[in-house]
Amino acid sequence: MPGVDVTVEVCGMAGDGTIAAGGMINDAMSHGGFSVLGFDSYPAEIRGFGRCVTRSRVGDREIRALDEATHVLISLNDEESKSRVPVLTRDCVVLFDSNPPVLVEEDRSLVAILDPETRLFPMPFGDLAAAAAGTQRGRNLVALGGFAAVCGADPELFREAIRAKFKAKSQSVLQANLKSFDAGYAYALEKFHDRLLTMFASADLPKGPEKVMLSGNMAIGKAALDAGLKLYFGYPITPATPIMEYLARELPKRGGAVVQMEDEISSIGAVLGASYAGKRAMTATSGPGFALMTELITHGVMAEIPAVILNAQRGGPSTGLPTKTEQSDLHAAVFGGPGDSYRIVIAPTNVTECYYYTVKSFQLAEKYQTPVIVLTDFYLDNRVENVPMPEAREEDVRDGNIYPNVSAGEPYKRYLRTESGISPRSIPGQAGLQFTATGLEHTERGKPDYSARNHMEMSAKRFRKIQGALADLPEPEEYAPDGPLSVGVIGWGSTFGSALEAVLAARERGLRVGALKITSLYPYHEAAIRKFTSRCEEVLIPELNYSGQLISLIGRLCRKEAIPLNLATGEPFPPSLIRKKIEELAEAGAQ
Amino acid sequence: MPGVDVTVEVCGMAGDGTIAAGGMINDAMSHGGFSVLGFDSYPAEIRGFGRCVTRSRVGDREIRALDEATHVLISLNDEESKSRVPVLTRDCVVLFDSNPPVLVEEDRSLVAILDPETRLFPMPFGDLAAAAAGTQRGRNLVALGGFAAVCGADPELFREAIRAKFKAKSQSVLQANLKSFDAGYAYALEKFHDRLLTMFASADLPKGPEKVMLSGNMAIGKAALDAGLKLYFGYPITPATPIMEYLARELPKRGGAVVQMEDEISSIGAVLGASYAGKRAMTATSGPGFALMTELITHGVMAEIPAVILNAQRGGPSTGLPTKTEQSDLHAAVFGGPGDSYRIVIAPTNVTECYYYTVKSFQLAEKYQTPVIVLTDFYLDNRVENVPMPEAREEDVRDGNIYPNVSAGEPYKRYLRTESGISPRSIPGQAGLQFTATGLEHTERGKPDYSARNHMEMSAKRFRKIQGALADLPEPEEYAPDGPLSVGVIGWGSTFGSALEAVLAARERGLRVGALKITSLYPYHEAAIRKFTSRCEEVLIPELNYSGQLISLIGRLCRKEAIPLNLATGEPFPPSLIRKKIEELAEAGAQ
Amino acid sequence: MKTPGKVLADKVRAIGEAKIFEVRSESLPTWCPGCGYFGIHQGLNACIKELGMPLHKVVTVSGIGCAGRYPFFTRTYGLHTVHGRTLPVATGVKMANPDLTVFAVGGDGDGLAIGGGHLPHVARRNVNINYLLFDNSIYGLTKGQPSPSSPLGMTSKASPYGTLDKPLNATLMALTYGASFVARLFAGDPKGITNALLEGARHPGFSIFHIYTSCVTFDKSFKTWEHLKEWVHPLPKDHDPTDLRQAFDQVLQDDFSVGVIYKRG
Amino acid sequence: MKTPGKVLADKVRAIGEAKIFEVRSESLPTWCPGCGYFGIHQGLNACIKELGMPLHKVVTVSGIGCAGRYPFFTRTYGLHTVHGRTLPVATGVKMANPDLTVFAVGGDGDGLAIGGGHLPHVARRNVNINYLLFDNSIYGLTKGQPSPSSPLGMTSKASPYGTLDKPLNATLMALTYGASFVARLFAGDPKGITNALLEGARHPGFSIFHIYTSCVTFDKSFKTWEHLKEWVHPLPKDHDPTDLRQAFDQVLQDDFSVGVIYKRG
Ligand SMILES: Cc1ncc(C[n+]2csc(CCOP(=O)(O)OP(=O)(O)O)c2C)c(N)n1
Ligand SMILES: Cc1ncc(C[n+]2csc(CCOP(=O)(O)OP(=O)(O)O)c2C)c(N)n1
Ligand code: SF4
Ligand code: SF4
Ligand SMILES: [Mg+2]
Ligand SMILES: [Mg+2]
Repeated sequence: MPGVDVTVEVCGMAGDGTIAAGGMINDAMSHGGFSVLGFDSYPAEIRGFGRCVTRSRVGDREIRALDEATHVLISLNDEESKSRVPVLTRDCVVLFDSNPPVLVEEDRSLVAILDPETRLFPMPFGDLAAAAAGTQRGRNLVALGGFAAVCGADPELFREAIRAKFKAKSQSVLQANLKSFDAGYAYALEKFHDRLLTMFASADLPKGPEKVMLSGNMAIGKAALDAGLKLYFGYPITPATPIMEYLARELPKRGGAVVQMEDEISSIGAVLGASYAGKRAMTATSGPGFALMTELITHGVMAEIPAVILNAQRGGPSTGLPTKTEQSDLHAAVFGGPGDSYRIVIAPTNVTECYYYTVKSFQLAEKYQTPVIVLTDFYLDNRVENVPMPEAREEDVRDGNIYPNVSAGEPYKRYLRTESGISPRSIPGQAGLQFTATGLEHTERGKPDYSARNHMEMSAKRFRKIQGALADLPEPEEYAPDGPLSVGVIGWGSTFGSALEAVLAARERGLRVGALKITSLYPYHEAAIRKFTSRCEEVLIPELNYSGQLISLIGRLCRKEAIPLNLATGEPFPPSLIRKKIEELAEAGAQ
Repeated sequence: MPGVDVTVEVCGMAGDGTIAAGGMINDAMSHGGFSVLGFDSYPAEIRGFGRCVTRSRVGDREIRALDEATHVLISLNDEESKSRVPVLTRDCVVLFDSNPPVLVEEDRSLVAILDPETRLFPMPFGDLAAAAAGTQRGRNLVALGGFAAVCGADPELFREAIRAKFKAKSQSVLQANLKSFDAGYAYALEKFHDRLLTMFASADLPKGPEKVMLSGNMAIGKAALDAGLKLYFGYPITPATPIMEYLARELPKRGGAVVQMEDEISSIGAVLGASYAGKRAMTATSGPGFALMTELITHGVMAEIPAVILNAQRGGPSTGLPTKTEQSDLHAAVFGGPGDSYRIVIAPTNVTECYYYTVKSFQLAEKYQTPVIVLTDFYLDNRVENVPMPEAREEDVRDGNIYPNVSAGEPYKRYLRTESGISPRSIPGQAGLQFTATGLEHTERGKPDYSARNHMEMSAKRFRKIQGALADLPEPEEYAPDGPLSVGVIGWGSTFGSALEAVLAARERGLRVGALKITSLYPYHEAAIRKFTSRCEEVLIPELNYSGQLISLIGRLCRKEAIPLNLATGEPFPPSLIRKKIEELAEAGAQ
Repeated sequence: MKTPGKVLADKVRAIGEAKIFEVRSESLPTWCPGCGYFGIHQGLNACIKELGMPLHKVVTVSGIGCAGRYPFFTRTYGLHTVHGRTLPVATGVKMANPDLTVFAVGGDGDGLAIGGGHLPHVARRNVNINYLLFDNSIYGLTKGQPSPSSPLGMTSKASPYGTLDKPLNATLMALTYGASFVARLFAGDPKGITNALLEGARHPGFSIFHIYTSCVTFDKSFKTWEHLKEWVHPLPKDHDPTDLRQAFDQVLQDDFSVGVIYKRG
Repeated sequence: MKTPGKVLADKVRAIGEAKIFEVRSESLPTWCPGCGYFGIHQGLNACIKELGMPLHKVVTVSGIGCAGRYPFFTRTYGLHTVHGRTLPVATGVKMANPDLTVFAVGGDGDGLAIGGGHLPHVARRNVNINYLLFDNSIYGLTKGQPSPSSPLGMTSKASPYGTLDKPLNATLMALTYGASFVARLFAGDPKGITNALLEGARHPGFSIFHIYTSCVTFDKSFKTWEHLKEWVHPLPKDHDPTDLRQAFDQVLQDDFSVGVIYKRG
């Protein structure tokens, strides 16, 4: 493989320190200047056991997605690790405990079912830890030491990571962990001296700005703080809960408040109330909670009240697959309200966009006086990427409200039918500009009015207004050579990263293919999308849902019927699958 | 106009007996063998005053919609009637009170603003009533008498209608009303003897079966009873409330029960519970309530539980226009749930279909183990048509459940992945077939399972199942000559009647145009729709919503972009508007 | 002679013109003539006047129903939300800007049926909102269905054979939820409403005003003015509103005593 | 030496195998070892056994939460609904087929937060459902956020500076709503649960069982086994469950007395 592109897995049982080990790999490699993308999977059940797997992809070029193939497996529990065998490359490196706490019979062991070509590195994790630090707790650090030595990663990077992780803890704990790591490192250096690898010796690491490890959820939380969020109202739900928990800690420090409400209906209700009163407020939820918000979201549309609603998608329908990823709430976000209830829907495709789009959403909600739905998904929320710390620009956090200036005497028309559809909005507390916001159809002055003409004109105004938001919404981005393309791949959300990786790989194989990133899902940029599809022989739209929800939304913009590539697996979209499909289509076209 | 096709309006203030008068016109003309379609509009506010208007279209051919033009206006209150002037035909017949209770100045009177060609018939309604029955209460009946005499309708038909209406009341009341009617009749015969018209003398009235006056809501209520409904759970909301009130009276007589729940969430929840337990249950609501049901509807999809949900659409979004008609919940019905949560959505287009589709919905829900959404709208719910009393056929009410037969020992797989996607379903009480229905993704046995393969296969099963329902769903119906069409109009819900009237009128003018009726909105019959659109030069889709929701659903099935004709007026779709558009398109095409 | 409609129209105008409030909107309330809500309107308008609050610092939040129409009949800022969500939305308004005085108004269906799940929590949180529950024991706007506070056996189009469910007691519920200010009032006594509102509005925390009123259009037999006038009476002189146990006892033994029932010190 | 995970796994197996019920499903409950729910499971299983109900005539309806997982751990018919809708769905099941014995189970978040609006109405309607409210005063399944019954000042990831809202008292609420059978119980006393359940299941109307239990994984300090064991005690010998006023008094003065608190004759 050209340069560095290694996927490392740690697999164990809850309690083995699996997640911690994976995290330290991410930190160490990030400090080392590599690009890192990590994603963990936990057991679905609460109880303190079940399989934990961390996957870290480490490379010397930008990394946009995880792929299926794993090059290094660190097994803290052989029984659980057996489930990982299908994704291991033939010449995979496997570090495992040669004297595990739970012994399994030879023939049922991990080693027994591994491909013979696998490069095995047995180490007595527990014993080494016990010897070094007096306790087996450090097994996972011994394993990391082994990993650093075997794969040729700079041990100092790991020591840094360990220091950082345990600085809060007591010196003794820190020392114990360092000792365990060193014990593993030393053991492997000596024991495997003749088979040591150099997987991470990369000549030219891009010397970019200092990078931080951020998950999508943390990026969203930080964005809300930087955007000047004042109130967060929410109800716990996977995978959105971490946002609430992060803000519960940080927001009060900035004079704001987080209120755990009794349900999602009251959460969006309070967000609308606070926004009506002129403060920045938001809520975050997932499919089931989003469904409950439907009625009040349409109220925000009709009464023209701002609101920022984050929908962290998970497997559905209904309670579905709470700990799995999916992109199946697009229809609900765009079409999910009774009446002609259009609103703004945007979907970031990576951690950095999670930050910038969340920041932007508050201003959009204010300016266009509408609920803004930010769609993420479990994979995007929980994966970590090492990125330059995102910082909002002043113009992105600036107040988006447009206030009325009414010359004395003349009555204030809250719902004035302007050309843009945007009506200057007064905030309670502003003298002489009282009005009543209502979900009933109303006149420009906000009085209920069901007359045919008024409803037609007000419907037009609201529609016009949302379409007008296109001017402020991110345009689709093309990643393609000029001229005709044999295959164009359109991606959204977490799947776009996989799509782009696939397209780049296909291009390296000489195919004329391109990718289009769509982040504004409603309203969307018809012309730009048409411009791209018009030069594609075939348009491929991969989505993490069963029925192809983006296709049903924008399919009509394709010259010929777009080709869906749908997965309802609950897993991140593997770039290799998309690449295969691209090649298939390109060949078919070539014939 | 060829044959009889007269639109009669009664306009007055609440308390004038406007609605009663309109009702008697409908009944009388129906008894006379005419086709009748009537639709009233009430004041939006509760309080006991405001404008009431009844419109009755009476003809000797089938009538499918109201049109704009009014040929006869019976004014019980001139102030209110002035608002009706715009819809009156030039030679309109106007009966009004020559000595009204509230006198208005000459120049501000109704007469003052009427077209000079209008045929005026002033009568002292109140005085005649007082003279005949001792009270002015009978003003409206005097007016009816005048109408019968002036327009040449058989007075005996009205006397019948009056007797029918007041049979419950005391003899004296009945007599007073008859006297008032006769007084008006006699007065007009004599006073206008030289100008009497014969609007209703129709040579060949189709001698069909005995007809009854039914509203959409009553047809739905009766359908539910005939289908063997056991439980109705609901929460009041306009325009669905009359269904609950009708069933509250009738269902207990059949051993069923109506429970007014605390909200719409609990209503659909109880419906799911009852259906899970094997009984026929339903709920009816409108946009705001439907929005609240979203989450549990997706639960029905995932857990595969039957449910019948009637959504009586009204103006939206949000609380919107509670007393106005609209077709803007199509998106919400089809796409309104998070996750890949497809379900069956059907929409009747007239009163008779309201009956048959409601009956059918229970069987569909049972057979396909899914929520079935029946979409009507305010206009369809509240208009009355005189139709042959609809009667369900045995096979339409038959139990749609498919029960498992598991040979002893072998485990029961509730969610067996069959080819059809339909898994035999056991009902609590059946021994040895216990299972747990869940909204979590699950195995064939109903155990939670989030594995990639299982989710993919179960998603496929659910999708397959719903698509399979096409076999039992009404096919789109073509109303068109063979061969190519210059314009094809696709209609759904209450708008289809208007579309068909428009197409027939255009055909009478020699245009090669046709109409397609779509009543199955999800899943829909792609092939049949393509078959129709493929022979249309232009496809026109009129809808009572702003953004064209049917177009965004099936637009991709049209050879070239379909042309929307959207109204967000809250009023029934006037056929004449559609006809104009058809002619416009036909001409453009001809050039 | 005039048409009935005309007569009613005049009645409403009369009711409106009888009292001149700056607080009420120029447009007349669209409530039916004789509706108990006019009395509440009068009581709240007077309270706002006496509080001396500038109208642009007052927000009236409502749900859907005849009661929900309230914001259109006042000159304060108004927020006419959806059915049952009065309290969560009001919570957002107040937390966003504590300088605002927030009145939340809604009917018994709005507050006890569809919105019944919010009252416990706004009470627990003790957000400084003043909640007026217009309890006419019926669904007025939808033309007369029973509500959670309707009496057993009440007949209506929706309950032709009489209701079967025991009515809920909103005052008792408020105490149970730990509301810090609880008053029970009567729409027939605007002055009493004004006084309780003044006290509650000044109370730093959640205040609920459970107001008995009558729907003259759809309730001809149960909670009529006649009956309410007969049933309602003041709290015992010696009632100590700072004593929670006494408040419970009072409410458990008497459904119709009105006044400030509980006030946390 | 074994990995922690292994140790826990064994614990669970032990807990499971310790008691053999035909009623429970072959698959072991996925609750954490030591979770109070095992005691409730034991109590309910024993009740169903003693009732002699054929399992196919029993339906267990639940919401979402650790408690909500219950139906997967029994051999009755099960209906695992969505979060908070346990009671309305159970109402539909029971009304559709009165021959079925219906147990509704859910957590305190399920029943007092998102589902809090349904309890008053199922109680009013007095539908013959047996509702077990698993009150661990925390959101277990979502990993430890405060619930409506959490104590003031409880700290958690979601409330790092301590909760500010007064806890709700489910037993008092049930009485206020007019529930016809109200019991307060303790997960540490399966036998007591079985007895109350037997009595409630035979009671012809809505029965609520408010069960104090502990989330051993996410609550290390408040409602721990140790504390509950210390706090909980039986109702006074002379408590008369048929006297509503006495029931109120008892609940208003003592949070931790357990037993059958009220039963309408
Ligand atoms: C979600 C939803 N469900 C139902 C309705 C219909 N609806 C409007 S007001 C109302 C109840 C009115 O009763 P109440 O709350 O007591 O207010 P009142 O009219 O008596 O003042 C109902 C059911 C609605 N607007 N929204
Ligand atoms: C509509 C909706 N909102 C939120 C959630 C996430 N959620 C699942 S269980 C739960 C609360 C669990 O607490 P509790 O009801 O007390 O049950 P426990 O886990 O403590 O037994 C929440 C918030 C959900 N599944 N659905
Ligand atoms: S319907 Fe009843 S509650 Fe509504 S305004 Fe009229 S009298 Fe008042
Ligand atoms: S998380 Fe808490 S409530 Fe859930 S199973 Fe574990 S101990 Fe029980
Ligand atoms: Mg009411
Ligand atoms: Mg709990």
